[in-house]
Amino acid sequence: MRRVGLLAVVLAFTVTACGKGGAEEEPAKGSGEQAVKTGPGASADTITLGYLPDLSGVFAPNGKSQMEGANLYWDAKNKAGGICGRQIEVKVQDTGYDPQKAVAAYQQLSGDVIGLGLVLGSSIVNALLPNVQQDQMFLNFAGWTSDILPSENVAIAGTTYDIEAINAVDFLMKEHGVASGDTIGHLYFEGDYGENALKGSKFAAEKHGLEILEQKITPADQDMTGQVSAFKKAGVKAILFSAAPPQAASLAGLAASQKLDVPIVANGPGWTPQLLTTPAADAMEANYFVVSSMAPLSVQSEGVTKFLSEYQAKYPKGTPSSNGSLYAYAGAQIADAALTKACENKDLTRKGVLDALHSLTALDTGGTVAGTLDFSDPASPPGSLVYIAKVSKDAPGGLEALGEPAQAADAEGYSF
Amino acid sequence: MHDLRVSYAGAVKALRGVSLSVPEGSVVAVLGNNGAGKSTLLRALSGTLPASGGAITGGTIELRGKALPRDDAASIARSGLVQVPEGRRVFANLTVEENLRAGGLAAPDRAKRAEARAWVDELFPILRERATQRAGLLSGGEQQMLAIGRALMASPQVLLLDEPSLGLAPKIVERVGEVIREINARGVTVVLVEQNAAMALAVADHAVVLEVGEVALRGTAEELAESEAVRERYLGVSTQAAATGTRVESSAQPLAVEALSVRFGGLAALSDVSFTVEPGSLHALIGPNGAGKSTCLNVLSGVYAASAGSVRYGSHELTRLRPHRIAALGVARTFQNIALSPRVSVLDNLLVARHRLMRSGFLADGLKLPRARRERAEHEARVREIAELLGLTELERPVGTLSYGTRKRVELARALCAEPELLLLDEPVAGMVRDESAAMADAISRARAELGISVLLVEHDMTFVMGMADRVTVLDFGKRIADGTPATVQRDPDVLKAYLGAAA
Amino acid sequence: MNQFVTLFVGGLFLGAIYSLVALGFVTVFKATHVINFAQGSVLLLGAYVIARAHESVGFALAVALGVLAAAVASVLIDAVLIRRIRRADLGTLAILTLGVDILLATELSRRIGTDVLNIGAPWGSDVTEVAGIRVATSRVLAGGVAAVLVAGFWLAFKFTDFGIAMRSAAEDGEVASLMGIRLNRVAATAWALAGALAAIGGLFLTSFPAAGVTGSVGLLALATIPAVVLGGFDSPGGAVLGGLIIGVVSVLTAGYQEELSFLGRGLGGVAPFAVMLLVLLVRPSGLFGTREVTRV
Amino acid sequence: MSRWLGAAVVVVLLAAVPIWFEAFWLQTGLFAMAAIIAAIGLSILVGIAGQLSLAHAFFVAIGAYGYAYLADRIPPLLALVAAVLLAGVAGALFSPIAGRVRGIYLGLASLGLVFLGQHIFQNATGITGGYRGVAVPPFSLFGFEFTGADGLVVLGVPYGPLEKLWYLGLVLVALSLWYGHNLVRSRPGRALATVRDSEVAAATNGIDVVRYKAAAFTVSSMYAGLGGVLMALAFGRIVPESFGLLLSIDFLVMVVIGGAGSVGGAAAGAVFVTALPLILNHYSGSLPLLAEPGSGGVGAAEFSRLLYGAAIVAVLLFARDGLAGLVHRKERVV
Repeated sequence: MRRVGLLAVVLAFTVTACGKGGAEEEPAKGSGEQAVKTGPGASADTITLGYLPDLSGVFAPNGKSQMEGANLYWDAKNKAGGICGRQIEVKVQDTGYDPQKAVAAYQQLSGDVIGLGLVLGSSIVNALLPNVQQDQMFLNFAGWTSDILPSENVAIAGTTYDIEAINAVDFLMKEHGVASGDTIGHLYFEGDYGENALKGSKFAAEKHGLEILEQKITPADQDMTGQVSAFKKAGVKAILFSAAPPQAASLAGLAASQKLDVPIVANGPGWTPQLLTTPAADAMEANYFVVSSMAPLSVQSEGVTKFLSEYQAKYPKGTPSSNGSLYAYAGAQIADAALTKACENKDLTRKGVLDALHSLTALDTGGTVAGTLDFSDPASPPGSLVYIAKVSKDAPGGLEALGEPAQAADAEGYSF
Repeated sequence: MHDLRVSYAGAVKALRGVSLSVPEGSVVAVLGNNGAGKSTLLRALSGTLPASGGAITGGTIELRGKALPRDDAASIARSGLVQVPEGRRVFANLTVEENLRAGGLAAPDRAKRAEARAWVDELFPILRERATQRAGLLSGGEQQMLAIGRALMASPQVLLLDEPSLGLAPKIVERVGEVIREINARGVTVVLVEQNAAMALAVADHAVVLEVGEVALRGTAEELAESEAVRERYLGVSTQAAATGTRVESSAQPLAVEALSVRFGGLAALSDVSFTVEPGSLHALIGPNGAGKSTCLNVLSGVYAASAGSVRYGSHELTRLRPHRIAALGVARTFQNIALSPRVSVLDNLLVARHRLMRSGFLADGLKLPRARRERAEHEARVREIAELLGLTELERPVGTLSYGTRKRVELARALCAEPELLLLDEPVAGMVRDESAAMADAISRARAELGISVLLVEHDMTFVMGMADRVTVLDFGKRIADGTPATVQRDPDVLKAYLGAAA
Repeated sequence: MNQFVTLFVGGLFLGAIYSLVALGFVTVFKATHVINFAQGSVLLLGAYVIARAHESVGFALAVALGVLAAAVASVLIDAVLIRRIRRADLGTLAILTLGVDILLATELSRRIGTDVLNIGAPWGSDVTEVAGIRVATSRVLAGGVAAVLVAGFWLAFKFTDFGIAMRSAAEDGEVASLMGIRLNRVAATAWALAGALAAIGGLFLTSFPAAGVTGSVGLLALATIPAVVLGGFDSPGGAVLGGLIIGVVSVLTAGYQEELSFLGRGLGGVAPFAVMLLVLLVRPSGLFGTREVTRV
Repeated sequence: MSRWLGAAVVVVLLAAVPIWFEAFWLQTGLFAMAAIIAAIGLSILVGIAGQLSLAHAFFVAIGAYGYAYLADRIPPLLALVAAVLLAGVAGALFSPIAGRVRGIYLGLASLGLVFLGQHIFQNATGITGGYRGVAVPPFSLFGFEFTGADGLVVLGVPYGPLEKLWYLGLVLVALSLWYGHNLVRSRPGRALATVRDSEVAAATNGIDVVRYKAAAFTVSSMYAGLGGVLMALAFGRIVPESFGLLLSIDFLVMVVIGGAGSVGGAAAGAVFVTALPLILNHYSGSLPLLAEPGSGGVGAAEFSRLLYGAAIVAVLLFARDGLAGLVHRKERVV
């Protein structure tokens, strides 16, 4: 009985300590020009954004550099006065790339934030989506799969993996002599990323009479011996790659060692500057290309230059990466634009921000993301242009853009 | 060694103040029944007690005036006190040569090792011949030679031998005796732990008899060999045959064992054994260690498969049934080493035996349906009755916290709770003090009278058996050497020889 | 046909590396009856030390340091933790090593962070041509080193005093201690060897054609579990054979993914476990494992 | 009397949780409840019946996917029952291996099941949705929907899916604990314990060892299935990645640090393992030792992982009977 009594006391104490806070919208207060309607996550002097990166799971390395990019942007923004007079507060919860943890982490954030500045992983976004929709939050998705479309709530910086893959095939046909009747290998991860890219490559292949030789792998596969051998046997003219850097190094190195001298075109996540320190660096410099709507760091655009200088000032020892820190940086630009617009509309509620986001039709990120972004149609990705870059040891970030961002004609006819 | 006290897991007192001094260069025999504490004594000497959950709780052990460490078997061996373990325990997957090398690892130096090696070759020429064979392929006798040879490789000052005659043919036993004398002749002190009193007394200078952890008798070998007390202990001679139990009214069926043989690999554990347990009788199966008694019991309860022969209980052929089917016929058994669930209460352990009599399953029991509760109440009442019959109280305590003697009684109670027609008892009084074993005998007799069951009793302790059996079958080396009433068996020359050796 | 031979040979070389790691598992199990789940993080530790040290002290010395670090870590697990509850059941000991694995792996992946550390092998991405088949030099070396180590192990087990002590202890620890064999020393040696083998396995698993040392390299040791089970937990020969089988199976299923696509794609990681289950159905203690005997 | 009063207080307090606690706590609580149910099942298998299994995550997945698939087609309550039965059948199908393979071989063989399961869930896209996963239809009971659609408000708190599921979870946990407790001290429970301690003794007491081993797997899998259903409902959407090796290991850790064979211990272990990382994350801001996420140093996630590892080691070294042993200081058993 004493134990029960104790338990009751403890419980009662906890209960009073964290009574269920209401989450009602506050009516516009003040008067005149200052009257901005606010809701959860926005007050008179702060706006709170939630971040759900993976800081302890398989994509923890990515998660860390993403948080670097986000912090970089918001610190600078806050120093410059914030958004409509409000400072931006970033609340981070780790998901460990585990949907269960992500759901709990979301529940923890959801009362306090106006929207989600970044969420990594489509299985996680899928798990969160019912709640996010109910809460009418916007969500900036780190991961470029079209599976997530159409969703009113999700914003993607740039275009999707399938469009990237279509562009990759187009590039191979135009620049590397791949022709109708040829076989292309596609090495891809099990899961959203790889299978979305595969959807694009299959579409393009069908259109141009190409054969696709599929090789599905998991992140645990580190040795591509079997896959390369299958490619070689099939006599592939090029390889599409939708996996992670360790597999890229193995693939490129083995292809070179097996005298499979064909171009390899990777989606954005298939690159990290670290690859240049691996034994496969030479092979990659010869044959490795990256297709992505995120700008290679060698692009001299205004946005990228700004990012790089800020980055070097803040993290002198860090290595910026385009799909890590730059991506989160670009995501923050989008959130910034939506929030600013919402503030102009005098509606800093979650719904107001979401509406503001959809009213952005030509957002210019200063070149961090290819082209301008149009968020008006939830059924298609906001961007359609991609950079095609080549591995180069001398370029910053190891990638050198081949020309201006462009779009393959095929992508027009593609349905998501 | 002085006033040595050892207990296992704080509960079982295996040695209660044993003092023994072994003069340098002598052969000292330690005799005693199963559970008398002989092995514990050796474990204490060789430092292997902790491995079996025991601990020295008092007393001292000294070798040439220096105290031995208590739990470091390896350094004890290296200091010259080397043991040949019971049951030979050669490294079966290593070759003979490698076994000898393993023994030599404890030798003080290379020269000693070479010297020892030469001696072993001289003592056991057979090992030389079979040097490259796997030790597991040797015969029992050769394995014993190897085990002794392996220990000699360490150039011991004191050699401890644990039951070297166990399960060996008389001729080989004689050879082992000779070997011990030869070893002793080279100045090695020998401590010989034996159940085979005949063999032990033949080679030893001095001897002690242990009984339930205490020294019961001591003296020179000659004195003890002549002693009536020793004879009584080993043959139960002085107990009057008049005590023989009477047959009880029984619903049991006869158990007929015919030409039963069991082979393990190449080894014949039982060959061509036949006997019949009449309904309502108490039939004892006796014989020295390694005679095949437990093997026989294991075949009867379906644990081992027979190689040939048949076992019929009434009209059922048991050799083809799985154990739980045999149990369903009303055959219950106990285990020599106690096979209770230590973390489970006495009551629940006893209720296990009601398994075949109860019906409720995962659904009824898990949901506590009235039917299951009623059933449980009925059976629990019956279990409590039986527990009371055996004087068991504290039914809620986990079995693992009880004393050894009580656990043995729980084991018997569990078998009785199965409401058997035929009860198989595997050494029910091994390791018990006299009072305890008398209480056990009493419990068995009463249970038999009240429940009307046949009992097949496997036992070592002659005194115990002679007092209560209707009929006795004696096994030696897997063969039946005698069968009859206790009185006839006691006077059978083959039996005398098996227990006391040719000398008796 | 040519593809088959290429795959088969590639699989054998990969399998040779698995064999080394599996041999470590078996050595520890034989000597101390512990399923050492920490083998993965010890492997990572070895690879990590090599990768971090090679630039300052040179490759050869870095390898020595890595092997030493892994061996020491492994011995410490035994001496500091396992020894205290030596007589606990298999499951408890296995979970204990799992706890250690979580600790070590978490700290190491934190240190490695986003990096893909180059192991710094001097042979880089060189390729050797063997009978018309082109194989990464590092794999050929791995095969050679594995062969030498396995042979060395076999010889040491068979002929040295240490080997005899080890095998005696594995067969009957109590009797071995009665023969003056110091069990704690045997155990420590076994753990040290397992650690060293893991580090060497780690070296080859992270050099070309793999990219380098990442935080998740420790998971590669998981791939050797089917190898160990397949071969039989207490059989060093079984571990070596099991490693080779698993290497060949995983490379073949990857190479013939197109032909096997009716089984679903991405079989490479699952196939070893499927093979393991099939083997266990036929031989419940693996190919060469000792059967557990029920005693009464 | 006082026991009943105490129980009543606990029931009232537990029932009041959704009124006072925020969604995070409800979500964490639901995950813990799902883990408790599944862990009880594993405790019966590992602790009571002595069969080591690393396949638990697989059976949890069968329950979760089974419910998600069936609830679209039949009433959710039936789907729940059917999913539990389905998991039981899966457990029974594994019993040929369970019957043949022993000890650590069984543990590692069952590990294979997790990998095979992952492969199947990724590839059987028609039923599982592959990597995309499937949405889990909300639970409903005789027309009462466990969603926020009906706008139910209790004491000023809007009752959405989490609040309603909380009660479903409480009922299921209570039933599971009750059944588990009954089972341990029942005829089948005693039979399983005897099989664990000595198969030979079990057989000679009339227990069909093979059948009971299979039964242990079946019952344990049904628990796993029920845990899986609750987990699926708490998630709203399930993906194959949730049911991997790590989950299986987590379950085994729950059982071992809870104290093998103790139903209550398994529940405590489940709460510890499930809630520790979530709660540490929750308070990471207020723990001074921890670095901000993304700033380098030991973050909350790493810290909770380290704590998890250290807890395993500490419990096994210093509290061999697990958490259950700390509560009931029993006489040490041989």
